[in-house]
Amino acid sequence: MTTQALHPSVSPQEPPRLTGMSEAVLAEVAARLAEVVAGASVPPIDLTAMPLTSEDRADLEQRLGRGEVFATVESAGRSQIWETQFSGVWFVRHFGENDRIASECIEFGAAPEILFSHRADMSAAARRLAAALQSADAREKTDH
Amino acid sequence: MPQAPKLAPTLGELLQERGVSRRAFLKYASYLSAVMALPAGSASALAEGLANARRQSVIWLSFQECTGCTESLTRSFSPTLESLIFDLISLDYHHTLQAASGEAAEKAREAAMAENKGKYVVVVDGAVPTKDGGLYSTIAGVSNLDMLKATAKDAMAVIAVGTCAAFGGIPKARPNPTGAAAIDEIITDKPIINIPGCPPIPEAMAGVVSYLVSFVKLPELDHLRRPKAFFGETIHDRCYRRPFYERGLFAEGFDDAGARQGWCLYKVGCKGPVTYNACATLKWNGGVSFPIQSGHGCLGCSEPDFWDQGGFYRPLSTNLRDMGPALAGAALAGAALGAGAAWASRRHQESYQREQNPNEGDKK
Amino acid sequence: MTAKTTASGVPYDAQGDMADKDRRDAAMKGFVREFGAVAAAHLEACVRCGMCAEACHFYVATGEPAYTPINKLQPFEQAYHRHAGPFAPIYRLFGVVPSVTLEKLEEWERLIFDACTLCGRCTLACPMGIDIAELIKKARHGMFKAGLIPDRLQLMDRTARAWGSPATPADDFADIVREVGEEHGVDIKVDRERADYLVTVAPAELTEHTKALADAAKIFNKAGLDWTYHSEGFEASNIGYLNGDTELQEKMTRKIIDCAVKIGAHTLVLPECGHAYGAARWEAARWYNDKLPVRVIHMTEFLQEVVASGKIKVKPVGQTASFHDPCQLVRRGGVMNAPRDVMAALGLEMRELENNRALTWCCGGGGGVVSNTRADPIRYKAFELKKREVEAAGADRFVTACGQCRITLDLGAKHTKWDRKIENLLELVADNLAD
Amino acid sequence: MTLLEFARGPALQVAMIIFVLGATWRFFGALLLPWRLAPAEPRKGALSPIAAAFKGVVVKMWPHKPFQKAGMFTFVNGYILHFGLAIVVFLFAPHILFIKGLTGLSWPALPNNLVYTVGVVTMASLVAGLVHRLRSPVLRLISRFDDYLSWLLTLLPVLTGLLAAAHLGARYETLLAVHILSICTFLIWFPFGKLMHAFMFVFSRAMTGVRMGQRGAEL
Repeated sequence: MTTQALHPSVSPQEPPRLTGMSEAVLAEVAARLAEVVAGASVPPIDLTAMPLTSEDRADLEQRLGRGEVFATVESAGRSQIWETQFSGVWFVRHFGENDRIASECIEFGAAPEILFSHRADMSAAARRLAAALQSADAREKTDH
Repeated sequence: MPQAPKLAPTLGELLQERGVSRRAFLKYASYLSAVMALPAGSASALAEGLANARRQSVIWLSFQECTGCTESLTRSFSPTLESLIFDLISLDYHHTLQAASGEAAEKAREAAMAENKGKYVVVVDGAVPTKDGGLYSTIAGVSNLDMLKATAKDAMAVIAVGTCAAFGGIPKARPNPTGAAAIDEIITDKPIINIPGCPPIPEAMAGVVSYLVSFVKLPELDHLRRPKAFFGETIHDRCYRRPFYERGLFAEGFDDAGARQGWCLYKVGCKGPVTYNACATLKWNGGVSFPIQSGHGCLGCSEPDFWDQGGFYRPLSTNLRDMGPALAGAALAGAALGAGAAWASRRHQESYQREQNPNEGDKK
Repeated sequence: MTAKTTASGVPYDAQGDMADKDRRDAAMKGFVREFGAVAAAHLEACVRCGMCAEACHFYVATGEPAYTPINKLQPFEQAYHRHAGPFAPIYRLFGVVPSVTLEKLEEWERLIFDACTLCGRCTLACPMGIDIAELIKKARHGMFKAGLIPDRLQLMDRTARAWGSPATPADDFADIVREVGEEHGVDIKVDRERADYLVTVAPAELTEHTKALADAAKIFNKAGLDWTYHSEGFEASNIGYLNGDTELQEKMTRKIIDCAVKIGAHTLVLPECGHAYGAARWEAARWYNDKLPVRVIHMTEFLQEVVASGKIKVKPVGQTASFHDPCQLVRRGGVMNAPRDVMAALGLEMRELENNRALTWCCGGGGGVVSNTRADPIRYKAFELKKREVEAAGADRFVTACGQCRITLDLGAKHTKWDRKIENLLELVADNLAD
Repeated sequence: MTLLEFARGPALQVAMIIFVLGATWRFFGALLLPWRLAPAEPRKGALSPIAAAFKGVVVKMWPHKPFQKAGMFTFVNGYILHFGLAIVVFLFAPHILFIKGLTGLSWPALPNNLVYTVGVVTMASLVAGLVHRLRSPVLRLISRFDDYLSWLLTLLPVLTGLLAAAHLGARYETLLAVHILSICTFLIWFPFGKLMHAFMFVFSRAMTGVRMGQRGAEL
């Protein structure tokens, strides 16, 4: 799976592929990271609808690089999340059907929101786990 | 927010039962906020809104149309992310999709209307014939016109899906034999959202419904009642072939060297510069491509009267009418008037001449 | 004939006792007759760029915007649009272009007569090729018909109509000429029944510069040509041409040309006069509906001919000289090299003025302006332009080939106490004939 | 009917009809007046009337030396304006397509970015021209309503065209419609004001060329 799928090449002679957009995005990333360090909470940068060429995307991804964390989330399709080589800068990529990239953004902070477990899910899980234990107990009892 | 009294479970609870985590909401929300260009950071708010919302009752009316809009919507709804849309709504009436038929179907519509009075959303695809009392299209003996009026009466909002519903579309194209009209020409006292396109982009339909469900308000609309999120920019603005336009590199035909090199399609009639839609960014068929990428100019299908804009293959800058004969006539008339004016002037001069020199006859 | 002024204080003269409306109508009718295709093409092409201002000696000398050549045409132009242009009926119907008022015509008299010498320098400057000088000449036709010309010019007009010359009655011509011949000891031919050359004269030659009559005779005799002056056609200056009196212009033109035909002349020689050349050489054919029955040349062209053909020989003068190009002869007449050829034959080393040949500055007195005393102040200012250039050229002698220019320059020199002699080419040749 | 449809449809049609009708009317109305050409014998060696007419048209393209100093701004700015307009009008791809749609004639276009630059220069030249007109006492005196209106109606299409190209101020189709409407006003005014010099200057120059050419005089 590459980002190329989003921007299939129509011709061997498209206009200059590196448009300078990646440079602009990187500058924005730097600015937001500085704000985060100063204690602010900053919104993510959404790459989905940006007029980036596939070269721009590759350039951006390559220059942000890979850091220490890589995660895959399986929920309503697959998602890939990794911390870039710059701590606090996260690359979040959601896939739709057929492994198509559905949305893509750069998030800032300790970890992207999607990695945290939601309180509602946790309480549901607690209930489920309790119920599962109860039924196991019951089975054990009947077994005796 | 229409909080139903304790009855129905929230969407969050509903999906919880099916093992769908809140991460799915968050993911869907971040996807939606991306395509709808919602303010950065609104994804979690949207996710919370969705999770706490009740299922929205939707009545889908199909009038003078080709079912292309429904096809478009359903084609995109294969499992995973976008399938959530069907979990968000309770599609209480839809010719093509509902199992019930005949009287049972009409009963379902009436029941939904009664149960959710003032809260249901009416989605319309197709234009409404208004000529001769609207007899050109009826369902179960009721004219489209009457059914629309009756159904919209107690609706919270009306969504006109597709160019036919939004602007009259092809049924309204000259000479418009059925007197086809757009929804907002008939319903004037309800909030109306137009999602034009022939067909509209599925994400636009899904996005608007989701927005409505979670925020219970209309998204920001343009002067044609189109959500700015999807119709805020032209195809041309976001077209990957735009650099060719600026550099003056144009395909002159569909099979020339320029076309093969992917040059701008302006000269072969692309209406991208005046067409507001998200095709160039969201694309079609799961992001595979869109018309310009496939080598054909934009037809401008999400714009009013796109069928009557002088031809799909005539460049945008050409005038709409054949002016040759009119201009030739004008040139002839101008020459005649000029000759007449000169003749009158000459006569003036001659009469002055005679007045001044009554004895001289033939001098110029 | 008392001087009148318009409400805005502009002096003007008016002749005859027409009612205001009749006077205005007469001007309009006079204008309308002039609007042929050529005038129309010119009037339709102006873009109001103002380039003509910088070409006009009166504007440049005074800095007065009203002297911008195209501005002098305003009533004429307005009349065109209201009475003759392609949209005239519509403009009249809806009052888009108002009628030209008498007041406006009176105000413009000064600009059309006093402040224009018809020198045509503006024509050369116009990027649209509008012949402004020609249009002003046409405008004068209407002004004359309305009796709106300076009294001084009107006076000359009446004299010319009565005498056939503004200088002297035709009856006296032969006597004057004979006297001059005796005075200078030259055999002057006059009133011969047949001759190859009919030689004509300018008013100044009958009054201040009579020597010129003898000079011409000397040269014709020396060249051994068959020539004569003639009482029936002697006056080449054409006051009708300057005043806008077409009737008189025709009369004056016919007099000399018909006389030339009558005596069987093949060539009509015009005197050293600028506008005589314009009238007889370039406009006379108007009245003959075809090419003229006789060859018409200027004295300067004649001098060139006889010098080049060797019919006369001249002694070298051996000095430096500047030449003032008379507008009607050079810029508007196309006689550019003849005077220079003759001066070269005289061994004069040319010190050209900064603006020479077609681009010369007008003397400031052409088009009747020198006779129109009302224009004296601006004429003297315009003279300064010429004076400056002559001084800058620094030549020994200052020569011209037009009696009118010479008078204007003399007046200017006198007015500014400028110690320069202005000479005529004819005289220079006559004084330096080799034996 | 949207504004753009109105502009591209009836407005443009009416404007072009008025333009053609008015221009031919004025053209013939002026040139079918009596031709009084002086039949004088031309100077020996003078140019033929056709050559003189041609010379008249060409010679007037640049001022004689004595007029260059005072007229340099007018000439240079005039050339910038006219070349700018010509480039913008005739070498911009959408315009060529418009002309092709009308006449079937077509030729290569310049890159749009270059045309935009020329458009900006043309605008600057128009503004400079107006400033010059307002500052010169001569020009103030001889200028009329026509001069200012023609200036404005020439400026507007350039301005709206640039705005449309830059998508500034409104939606593109509104800008395009306004651009076309501004061209409509230009076309409608063209036959009635000094813009007509675009056709008449040839005849004016040629006629003076013939008159002076016959005399062997300079133009």
